[in-house]
Amino acid sequence: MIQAGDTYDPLLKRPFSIFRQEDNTLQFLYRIRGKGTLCLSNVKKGDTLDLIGPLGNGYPIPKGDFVAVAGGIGIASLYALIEQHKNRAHAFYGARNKDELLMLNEVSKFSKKICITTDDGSAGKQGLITTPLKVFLRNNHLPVYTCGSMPMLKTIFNIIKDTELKCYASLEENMACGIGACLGCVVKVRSEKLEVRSKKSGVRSQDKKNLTVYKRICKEGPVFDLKDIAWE
Amino acid sequence: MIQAGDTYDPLLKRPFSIFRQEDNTLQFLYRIRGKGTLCLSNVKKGDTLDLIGPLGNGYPIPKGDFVAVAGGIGIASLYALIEQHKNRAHAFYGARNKDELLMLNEVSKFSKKICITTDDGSAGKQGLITTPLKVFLRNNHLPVYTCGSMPMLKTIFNIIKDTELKCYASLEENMACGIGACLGCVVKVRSEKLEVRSKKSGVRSQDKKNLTVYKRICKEGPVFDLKDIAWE
Amino acid sequence: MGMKETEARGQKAGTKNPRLSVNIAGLKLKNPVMTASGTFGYGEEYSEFVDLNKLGAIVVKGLSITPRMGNPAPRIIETPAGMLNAIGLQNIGITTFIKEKLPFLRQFKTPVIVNFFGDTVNEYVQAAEKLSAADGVHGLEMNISCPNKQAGWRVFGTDPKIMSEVIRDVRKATNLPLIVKLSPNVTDISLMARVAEESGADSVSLINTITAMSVDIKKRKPILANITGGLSGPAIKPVAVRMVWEVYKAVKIPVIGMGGIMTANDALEFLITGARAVAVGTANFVNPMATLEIIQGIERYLIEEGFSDINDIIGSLKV
Amino acid sequence: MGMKETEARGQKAGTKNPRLSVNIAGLKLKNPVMTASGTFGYGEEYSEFVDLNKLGAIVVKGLSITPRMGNPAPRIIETPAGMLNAIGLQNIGITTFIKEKLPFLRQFKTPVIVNFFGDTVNEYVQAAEKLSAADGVHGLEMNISCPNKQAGWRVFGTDPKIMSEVIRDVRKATNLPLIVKLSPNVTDISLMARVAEESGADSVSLINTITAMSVDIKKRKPILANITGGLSGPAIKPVAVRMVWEVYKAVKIPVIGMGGIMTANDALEFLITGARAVAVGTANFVNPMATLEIIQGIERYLIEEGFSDINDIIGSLKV
Ligand SMILES: Cc1cc2nc3c(=O)[nH]c(=O)nc-3n(C[C@H](O)[C@H](O)[C@H](O)COP(=O)(O)OP(=O)(O)OC[C@H]3O[C@@H](n4cnc5c(N)ncnc54)[C@H](O)[C@@H]3O)c2cc1C
Ligand SMILES: Cc1cc2nc3c(=O)[nH]c(=O)nc-3n(C[C@H](O)[C@H](O)[C@H](O)COP(=O)(O)OP(=O)(O)OC[C@H]3O[C@@H](n4cnc5c(N)ncnc54)[C@H](O)[C@@H]3O)c2cc1C
Ligand SMILES: Cc1cc2nc3c(=O)[nH]c(=O)nc-3n(C[C@H](O)[C@H](O)[C@H](O)COP(=O)(O)O)c2cc1C
Ligand SMILES: Cc1cc2nc3c(=O)[nH]c(=O)nc-3n(C[C@H](O)[C@H](O)[C@H](O)COP(=O)(O)O)c2cc1C
Ligand code: FES
Ligand code: FES
Repeated sequence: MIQAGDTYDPLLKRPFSIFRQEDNTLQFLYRIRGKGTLCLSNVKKGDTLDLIGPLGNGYPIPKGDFVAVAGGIGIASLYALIEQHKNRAHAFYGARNKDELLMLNEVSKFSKKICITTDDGSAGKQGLITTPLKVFLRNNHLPVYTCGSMPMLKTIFNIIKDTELKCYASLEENMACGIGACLGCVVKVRSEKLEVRSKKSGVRSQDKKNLTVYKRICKEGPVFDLKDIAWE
Repeated sequence: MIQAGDTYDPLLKRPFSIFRQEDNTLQFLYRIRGKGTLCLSNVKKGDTLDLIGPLGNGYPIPKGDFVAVAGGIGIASLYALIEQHKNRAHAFYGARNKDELLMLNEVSKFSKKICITTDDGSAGKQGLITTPLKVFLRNNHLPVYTCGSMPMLKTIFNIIKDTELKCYASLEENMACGIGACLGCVVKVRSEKLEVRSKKSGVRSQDKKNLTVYKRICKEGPVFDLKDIAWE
Repeated sequence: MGMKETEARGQKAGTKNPRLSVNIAGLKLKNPVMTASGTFGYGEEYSEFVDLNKLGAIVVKGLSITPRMGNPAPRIIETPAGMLNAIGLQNIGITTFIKEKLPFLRQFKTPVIVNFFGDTVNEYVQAAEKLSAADGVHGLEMNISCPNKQAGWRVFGTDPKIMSEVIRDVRKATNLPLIVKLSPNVTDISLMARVAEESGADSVSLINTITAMSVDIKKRKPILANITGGLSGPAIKPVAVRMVWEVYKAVKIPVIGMGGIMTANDALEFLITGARAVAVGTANFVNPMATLEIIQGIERYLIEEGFSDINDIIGSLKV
Repeated sequence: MGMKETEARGQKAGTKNPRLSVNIAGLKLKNPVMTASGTFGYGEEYSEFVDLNKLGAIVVKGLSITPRMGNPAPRIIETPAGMLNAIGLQNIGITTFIKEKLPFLRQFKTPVIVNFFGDTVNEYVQAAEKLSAADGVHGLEMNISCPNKQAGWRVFGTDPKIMSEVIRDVRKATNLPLIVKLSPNVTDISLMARVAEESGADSVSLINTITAMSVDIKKRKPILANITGGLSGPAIKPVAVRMVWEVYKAVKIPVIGMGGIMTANDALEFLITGARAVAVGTANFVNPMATLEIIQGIERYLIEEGFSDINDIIGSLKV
């Protein structure tokens, strides 16, 4: 979580993935989206930033080859994984257009293979990254690591749901504290454990086969097993 | 009125005197006081500032020699007057300490005479600027131009109130619009005109000898005749 | 957000000149953007910055039968993303307004809505009568966030009963479109809106400022000479949007939304939530051209989102 | 602001170790800075950042007899100088709290105040009883900003009558210091405070969040899944200070002030206005060490201004 401005507007810290660690530096890669990131972009060399971290979990360490699926700025979250496991990532990298394919050279260099799509066709194939991914996963039974928009994650879930494939996704949600205190950043996940407790304590409106519980993305996440998520 | 930040905190524009015009530039001299001026100090070369002005009135043009009494950053308001009327100002310049005596060289250069005081004695005499001013005005019947804190202005008023001396003071008050619309920045002044209207319309709580009315500092000011102000 | 997505939603994409005009209680506004009372003076003050002909309506500073001195300074103080004011209803009085300010406003083809108030029911009625007789006043906005001198200075706009009385009496005194401006300092604003509707209001506007206070910790004194003041600006926008939503669901008369509108996007939040028009207040201080930029921004939004008429988005909130 | 000026005011200048401790309803706090419920988890979450022994009191997230799922996401959204939350009172339930969280908190010598709520009067009473029997709970804070299931979901804390009932019943169920947390969404908060006092509250805390709403203009949907949420943060501070002022004048029991406290100066505004203690909420998110910095800042203020005891500034506002 990084503090973006000096005043109360923007107010809250913003969550960012640690993009890269080099020498004695922590590097972040971010896209200017709203006023928080805009303020961040005005930070000058030598300025001090207020930061807490690292927070939450990370991707499990891949044992062999793996698939890395990045949607846009989602690459910030996957980059370290790809770089640290050279020549083991099958990278699938989709973005709106050519300009939003950040760090493309490095990603290509460190990946075993790379497949690119853009919404406007300005680089790679035109279309969604999930299209070539689907084809690839039919023949390659590798674990999937991903970060991107919810619609993208949902599509990936639909691709893998009836397979044995594992998929670890780094999720996003509006955050306030980043340390599990405010309960602001939740995702609904299936829970078997809750079943027992709910009987006693009377948590309602949950049919037994499909018990769900809210987990905090900042604390129990941001990386979740896609199959644990209680998709609507 | 200058916009200090890009976001809603700080929200309002801040009022500043035009310190100096040179070539094609407008120059402002300001002291960092709260978050507005702090944000302003972070403005980089090449940045754009939102500004409206010039607003309100100015000092009347001095006909001959005059006295200029600056309290601290009040010099920003008086500087142009001193510079444009070289060798005609008897400058009285008081500040908390040496470091807050801004533009001292220039002020000395363009003034006929300069007298300095600081609260801590780090430059000039230790004490208030109104002490030597009082002595000076006893023997020199010149119009006074001043900008500084309300206590300073009040003291000057007390010095001149039973004399024929004129004193033009640039006043300060919290401002929102700067153009006379919000009625936020008022000062109570004596009014004879109001007497007639008030009889008819029933404006209350004013004894007839001492009728007062609120004037807008941004519009009818910021420069007022000290003798017009309805001191409490 | 491309053409494709818009079409998918089934709206006419690419509308070039969307209709912006709205009707408030019989007043036809060329666009839904008005000025908020007390933040735009008597119109004149802003005419250097804004072509007054471009506005939906001009709402002038609150007037009373007799002129008012207002409160001592300091009258304003900035707060985080907001400001407090305690002007104390300083105004030149209705007579002087009609004589000295109205002729200027008559030059423009923009409806003039006069905000007014009184200390007593009788003062409200007198004010409404006098304003209704003046040439160039197109609507009235009753500010009921004032203390009632007769009812022991209880605020007119926080007690349904005394609010109802004063509205009923004013209603009898004027044929002009009557907007009642609601105070946000109440438990149930939808109740107050219903009472206003039943008592004869043609429209309700909201929100007025939220009562608030700042303290100077060095002097250990309130910063405002009046102790408390009214909070306005971006800080209150989410509260205002919520109240517009509650009121929109509760009444049939048109709702005018305000409170922290700085940009077209802010105005659109109110319109989508159910406001048929919006008023821009504190934003005028920050950017004297705010009203015009908001009108342009609303038009741009309609074009981009493929709407041909502003009325299609009013109250379009999906819940 | 030098020594001279301070002496002139007749206070003891240069006090090195001013007394910071205050009494709230029989609870002795080592300093007046507590955490605001729901913003500090169950204490544990912040123990990496804050030495919990340094706090005046720890107020934990609101608990109910049965655990709650809470609302779907999005539950929070930032607004100008503030944030909205609609967590939906998600909590682990009192039983689990006592078993799993209280043992951790018992390690510290800081009083633990438990915020609690219910859907019915009976649930409130049960919660109070159960918490009062637990080892390590030093005070109770009743959150009455919840809808009353029995009274047609009317909010307990906005109706003086139902508020009085629930407080009276809870009062009978506990001997612990009982703080009633007031909702700001009312016409007259001093009335609500008086009702709380008469019904048996030992202290009132205020303000809870102000009901508010934000709209996504692209989707034309409320941003929060719950439609409305509670506004907190610097944006509401001036409203909170005003309400503390009104309540301080109206009741004899101690007032705990909160709403937008980010810095020691903010806390001092509340203390000077009459709050005997303050709670820090949203600030914890912005700066996890906010509480400690506020305690230090208050101490520094007392030294600079020449006060030897915090109680000398409480309610010292000159009006
Ligand atoms: C675990 C995690 C890791 C992340 N890592 C990275 C990273 O490495 N790099 C990166 O660039 N990003 C990352 N993000 C995303 C990043 O946190 C956000 O982009 C950032 O918080 C945006 O802040 P902002 O103030 O610029 O935008 P905001 O103004 O907060 O807006 C953010 C989004 O909310 C929407 N929004 C806000 N207010 C409104 C409104 N009133 N109406 C409609 N929509 C609204 C905006 O449209 C926008 O899409 C990460 C997020 C998470 C949760
Ligand atoms: C006509 C005019 C001309 C001016 N010209 C100049 C100029 O040329 N140069 C210059 O430097 N200044 C000038 N000023 C003063 C300048 O406008 C102010 O210094 C500036 O607005 C301060 O803004 P800020 O945001 O930095 O401070 P703010 O944060 O707005 O604070 C300003 C003052 O208010 C007090 N204050 C604010 N909030 C609180 C609070 N909660 N509790 C207690 N006190 C509070 C502060 O202590 C401070 O003294 C002029 C003022 C006027 C009216
Ligand atoms: C300086 C100032 C003066 C105001 N005067 C009046 C007034 O005379 N009558 C009135 O009904 N509202 C008055 N208001 C309230 C505004 O019309 C508006 O309801 C409120 O400020 C919220 O809108 P905003 O946040 O866009 O400013 C005033 C507001 C401000 C800031
Ligand atoms: C995320 C969040 C959760 C909250 N949960 C509770 C709660 O469970 N019970 C309660 O009484 N107040 C709750 N509050 C209100 C705070 O305790 C506090 O009254 C309010 O946020 C104002 O203070 P602040 O502006 O310092 O945050 C919550 C506030 C926030 C922001
Ligand atoms: S951001 Fe507060 S719990 Fe995750
Ligand atoms: S600042 Fe608005 S009238 Fe002067």
